[in-house]
Amino acid sequence: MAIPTHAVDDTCVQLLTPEGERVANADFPLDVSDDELRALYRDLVLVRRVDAEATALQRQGELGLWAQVLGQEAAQVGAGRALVSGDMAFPTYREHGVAWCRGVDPLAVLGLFRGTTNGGWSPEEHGFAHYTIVIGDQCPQAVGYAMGMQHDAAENAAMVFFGDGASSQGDVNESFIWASVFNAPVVFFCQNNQWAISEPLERQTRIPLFQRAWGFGFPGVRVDGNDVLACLAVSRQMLQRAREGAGPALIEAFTYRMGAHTTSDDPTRYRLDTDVEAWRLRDPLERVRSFLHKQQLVDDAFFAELDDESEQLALSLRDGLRALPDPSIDDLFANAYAEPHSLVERQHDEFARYLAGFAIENAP
Amino acid sequence: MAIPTHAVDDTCVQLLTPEGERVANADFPLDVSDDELRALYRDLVLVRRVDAEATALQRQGELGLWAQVLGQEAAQVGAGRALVSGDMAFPTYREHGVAWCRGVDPLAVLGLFRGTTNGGWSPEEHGFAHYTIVIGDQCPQAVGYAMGMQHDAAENAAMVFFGDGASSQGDVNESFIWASVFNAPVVFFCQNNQWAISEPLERQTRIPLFQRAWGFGFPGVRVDGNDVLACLAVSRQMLQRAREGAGPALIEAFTYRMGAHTTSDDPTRYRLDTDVEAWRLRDPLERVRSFLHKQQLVDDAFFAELDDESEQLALSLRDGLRALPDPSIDDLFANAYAEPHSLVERQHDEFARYLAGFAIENAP
Amino acid sequence: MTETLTMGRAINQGLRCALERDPKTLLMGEDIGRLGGVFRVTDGLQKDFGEQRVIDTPLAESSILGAAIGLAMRGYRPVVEIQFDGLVYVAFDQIVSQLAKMHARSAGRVRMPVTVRHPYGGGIGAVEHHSESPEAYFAHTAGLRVVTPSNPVDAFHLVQQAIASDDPVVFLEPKRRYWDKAEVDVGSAPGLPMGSARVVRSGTDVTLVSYGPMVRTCLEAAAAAEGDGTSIEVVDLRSLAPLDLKTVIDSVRRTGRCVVAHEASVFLGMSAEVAASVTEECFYELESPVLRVGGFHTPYPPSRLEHHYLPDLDRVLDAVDRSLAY
Amino acid sequence: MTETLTMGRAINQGLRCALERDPKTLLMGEDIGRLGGVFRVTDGLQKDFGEQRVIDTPLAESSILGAAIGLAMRGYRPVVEIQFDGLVYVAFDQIVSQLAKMHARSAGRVRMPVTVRHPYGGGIGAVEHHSESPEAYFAHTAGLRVVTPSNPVDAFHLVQQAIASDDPVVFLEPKRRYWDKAEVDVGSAPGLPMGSARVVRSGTDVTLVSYGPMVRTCLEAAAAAEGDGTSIEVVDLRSLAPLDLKTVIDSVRRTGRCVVAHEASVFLGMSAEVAASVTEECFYELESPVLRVGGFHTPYPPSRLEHHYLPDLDRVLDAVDRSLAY
Ligand SMILES: Cc1ncc(C[n+]2csc(CCOP(=O)(O)OP(=O)(O)O)c2C)c(N)n1
Ligand SMILES: Cc1ncc(C[n+]2csc(CCOP(=O)(O)OP(=O)(O)O)c2C)c(N)n1
Ligand SMILES: [Mg+2]
Ligand SMILES: [Mg+2]
Repeated sequence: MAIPTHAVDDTCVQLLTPEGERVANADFPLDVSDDELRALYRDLVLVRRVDAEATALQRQGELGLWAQVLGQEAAQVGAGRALVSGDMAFPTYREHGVAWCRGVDPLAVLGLFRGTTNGGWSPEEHGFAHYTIVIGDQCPQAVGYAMGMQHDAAENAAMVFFGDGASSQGDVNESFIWASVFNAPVVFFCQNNQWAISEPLERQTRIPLFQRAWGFGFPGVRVDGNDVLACLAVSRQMLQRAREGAGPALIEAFTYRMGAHTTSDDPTRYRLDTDVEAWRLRDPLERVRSFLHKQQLVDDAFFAELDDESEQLALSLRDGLRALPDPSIDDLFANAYAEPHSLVERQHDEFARYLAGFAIENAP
Repeated sequence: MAIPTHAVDDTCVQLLTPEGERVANADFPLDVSDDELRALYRDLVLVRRVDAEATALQRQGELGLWAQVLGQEAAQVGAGRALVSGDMAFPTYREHGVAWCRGVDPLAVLGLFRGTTNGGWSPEEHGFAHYTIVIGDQCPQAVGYAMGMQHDAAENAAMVFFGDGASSQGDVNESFIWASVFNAPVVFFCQNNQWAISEPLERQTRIPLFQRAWGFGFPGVRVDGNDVLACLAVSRQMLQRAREGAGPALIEAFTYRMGAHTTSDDPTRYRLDTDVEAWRLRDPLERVRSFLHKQQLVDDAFFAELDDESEQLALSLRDGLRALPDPSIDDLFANAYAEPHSLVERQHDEFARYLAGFAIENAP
Repeated sequence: MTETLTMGRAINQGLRCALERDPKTLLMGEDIGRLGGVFRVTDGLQKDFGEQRVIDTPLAESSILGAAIGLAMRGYRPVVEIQFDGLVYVAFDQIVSQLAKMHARSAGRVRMPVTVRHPYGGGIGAVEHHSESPEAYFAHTAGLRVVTPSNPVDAFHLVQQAIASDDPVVFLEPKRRYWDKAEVDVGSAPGLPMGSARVVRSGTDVTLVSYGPMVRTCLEAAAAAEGDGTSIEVVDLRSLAPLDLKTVIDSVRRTGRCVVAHEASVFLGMSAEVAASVTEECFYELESPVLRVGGFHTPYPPSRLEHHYLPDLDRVLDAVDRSLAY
Repeated sequence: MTETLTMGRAINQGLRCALERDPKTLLMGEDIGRLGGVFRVTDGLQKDFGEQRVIDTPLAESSILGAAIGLAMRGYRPVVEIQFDGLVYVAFDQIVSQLAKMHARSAGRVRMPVTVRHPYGGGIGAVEHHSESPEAYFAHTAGLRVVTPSNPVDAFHLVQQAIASDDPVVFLEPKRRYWDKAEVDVGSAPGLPMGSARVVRSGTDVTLVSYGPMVRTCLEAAAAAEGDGTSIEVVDLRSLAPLDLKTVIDSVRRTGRCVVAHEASVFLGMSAEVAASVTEECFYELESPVLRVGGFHTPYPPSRLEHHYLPDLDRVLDAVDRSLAY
């Protein structure tokens, strides 16, 4: 059961080199204003800050777990900023950058990892579904949602996120079929960070992942996942295509998970530091920073202000997190069903009586 | 949710035209002796006869159901005769032709549809797994079995059968991934008979099915499924490739389900008689017959003998079927587990006592 | 507006009413369109409501559920058909991990008005995987509701109530009763809320609890027992989750004895729950332990053996006798 | 050869013994190789037995089971790991429709010596889907065996017995007890067959039945109750399917009372089956109905609420008190 080795084809759409040089791509032109460029950089910085802060808070015991987005900020901000109002994103558990772009309060995301909630925001309000932890389950849901958009004749699209590991799940592949057969307005956004916990990409595929789409009859594109401009350009185009009725597409954002899988993981068991180092040179923030600098689109004040904003954000997260109320047992009973449920009501009553019993016992 | 129409690409490997002309194909040469040709024709005729007889027996109430193979004999005999000793086939519920080639007693197959058994033969003895009714479940099993062959360093391959409809199942697509990643010696044999009960091919894919393999990194080939020589040639080559360690392949046998889905189905509700008529002109038996004839490889005696053999077979099926013993309740209890099971034993005892109670009640 | 309808037709009529009532109601499944479903339960609906509302799907049950969940998030009210009981396991993850948990996960923000219909149970001489009784899996799953009719009238109303519910409902159709007939007033309002059981025959000696396909068997058993002077009260649960315990308990308090019958394996079958909760509530009223009649703990047998596997009138009466003999 | 082992290590040692004993034994799962599993239960095994016998698989649970079935047909003895309880539903169809039914289908010709291991239960502050208790689904499924250890010694032996069994066995690992320690004699033979329960503490007033993670809680409850003069006998089921009813019943006959505790929803949970069968067998000996303590019929809550969801010592004792008060 030896695994055949294969050369990874890493040609991919790039609009900004790791050195911060803008390159043109005839297939994926991108019109972006200076303001937008600065805004993208701000997103990247703040998303990274949220991530770093959450990681620290986990170490301090304030979160049960944290799934770092470190290294994948460009992929997520590029995709997230390509979505427009009325679009719907379906995330995994690592889409903190997309959540940010969709206006979800980072605290709501942190609440998931603190254990105060399993949801925490309104999918409808933000165009951002709940985090999905069972790998791949969100994909057929996104297709269903997109079928609904089609049915409503809405000019919108759904975008569904998943990882390289997830590409092996039956549900993910079924969703390719449905999207294709129903020509649903859905864009599949695969962040190939080259690891599924401890398993390398080769354990999930022997050809580049974007080529998976070829087997299902829709376009697949690989994009430099550490290049926010390329991710934005490709996502915009594929989303627009979908909104206009041209059907699904698969985007593979080729990137790298700089952090551990989660704070519970120990990547030293399975990967080399030198790999991580090599990818550090392709950092998604650095290249934008250096581009903005070289193009003189920013000055020191910009960075100083952003630093400030970032500090404020971190502070508000720390404070906000500790202030997050614990969920109540009443909510648990109340939310199991939308309509009255005799068994749950009985259990609720009994448990309330049981708790009240303690109160009486402990009464002076 | 309109479905985009698309032109079906029906170029495919053909070695014998519907008119019975032998054509060459540089990629898939076939060396086949006159004896083999006659044997293949015999297989086709007898498989068809089993199928016809079973259909008749179902109408007479002797079978609960029958899934006709009519029209798909060439695909199955071509594939079935490409398998060698030590290979393992994983069928669906319609592989009566493959069963035939693997030496499974047709009565054992009929027993499944009569309800005397859910199995009925030894997979190991015949290199032919049990019929699988839950669509697609056999595919990961075939890959697992092939991984076992690899592990044993056996120079054999597994071949797994499934339909066009099945190609939409998660498990089937997962099995493509596993086969590819582990380079397992397994050949996927998809009989695209263009219908999944009432659903046309377009409901499962918008591109030709053999191209699915492209998305998973192994070869896909379409073959004329009504051409036994082409099916044999392509299957042989792909199986040999797999046995030699070159990994999986997908064969799409493009064919047509001439009968109903099963005897419970009413195809007049969803398809046109004219379609069926068009396909009758591409009958898998006729072209071999006409080829054998033209090439003077057979004489009238050959056909007469085959008719006789066919009659005998039908007769033995009819008699054998009625003589098939019903399963016993003791077997039911005995076979639930391989090792003693206290609950099953208790239930068995209780039920035996219960039945004995009737005997006593009814005693004179 | 009374019509004589088989259970299959009654469900068909119920689906039709639901489609007429709410444009957000959609049907999805395999072969439900032109073919009208393998049991013809959706016969004619695609013709009348179009391919946009009665959707033949790819052959992939997990995605049927997944897509239904997405459509529900989008404001639709999907009714999905799984072709047979033994094929629903392919979709189990989407049902248990997603459909059942979404409302709680979202703290009530996202509703899942999805109905999952499928035939279940044995007795029609089918091949493997086509005679399963998976109801306990669903009933044990918090977040789901599970209902099953035993007759055309209930079938007509219950399916509409299931669709109207803002919770996910597994609607189990007792396939060997698809051809049972009854007078159905298709203009009438449902007689009972979705979650309630019904005493379908009054009696005084023992309470016989059942649901779905076994209700008719139990009624036949009760009729036969009457000749022997035994008066059996038959309760049709109708809702398996939640259970209408009150109706069952009221009956057991009157009779002092209880037998529960179903096709599924008794080990952790619905009868285990009924027995456990009835005993807890009626400990002092019970003259004998709650007895259970059901499938053996073996995979469903080949069909030539199913008459032995399925509890029949005699096995039900044997349990009644044992209950009375205590 | 006695070593102090955590339950996680004890299972690791058990797996190691099984790999040493039989070259046909294979391990498969996600992250079980280099990483040694997310709980390190397979730590070091790939290093010592190679990538051919300890196989990291693609991220696809249904195929993990499917491949294991194929390997079993080929004569292997696969032990598969599903990373967490809430992820096993993806593989439910292969487990229920194939793994459980193959032996019966083939009339005994094909054996399925497959062990499905996974952690289960709550209490570790995990995210959604990582605290589920799916045992009732498996226990209800004819064709499967289900076992679960409550301590390192049983864990060490039971996992080997599960692997040695020619039937498919679901081996459930109580994850919040992975770090519990005990002296394990890794050279010893198992004290009990796989299918048997054990009285883990003797008592006279009430029988407290549990399994897996809740056994320790029950032992703590029994210790606490002793102070109040209540003598609780604690039975560790160890095997959930089949149940060792005899051990439970013998105990209940002695005490006359029975409480069953587990984490899963009580509605159709294991306690329903224990209650139903114990009542049937001990109808005249029971002084009070069998009482059940367990999870509520809600999806598992966010972890900051799990201390309320999980039955703790107080809730167990409350049930014991109610049982005694009858
Ligand atoms: C169905 C399922 N199987 C296994 C897991 C456990 N698990 C969580 S994340 C993960 C790896 C996912 O890898 P990938 O899809 O590449 O996403 P990434 O974590 O790299 O972003 C695994 C195996 C799960 N959550 N769901
Ligand atoms: C998982 C599953 N879903 C649905 C079915 C019901 N069913 C039986 S055969 C069939 C169509 C299969 O079509 P295809 O794979 O093309 O094979 P064919 O019958 O045409 O040979 C369906 C939907 C099933 N057996 N299993
Ligand atoms: Mg990854
Ligand atoms: Mg077909």
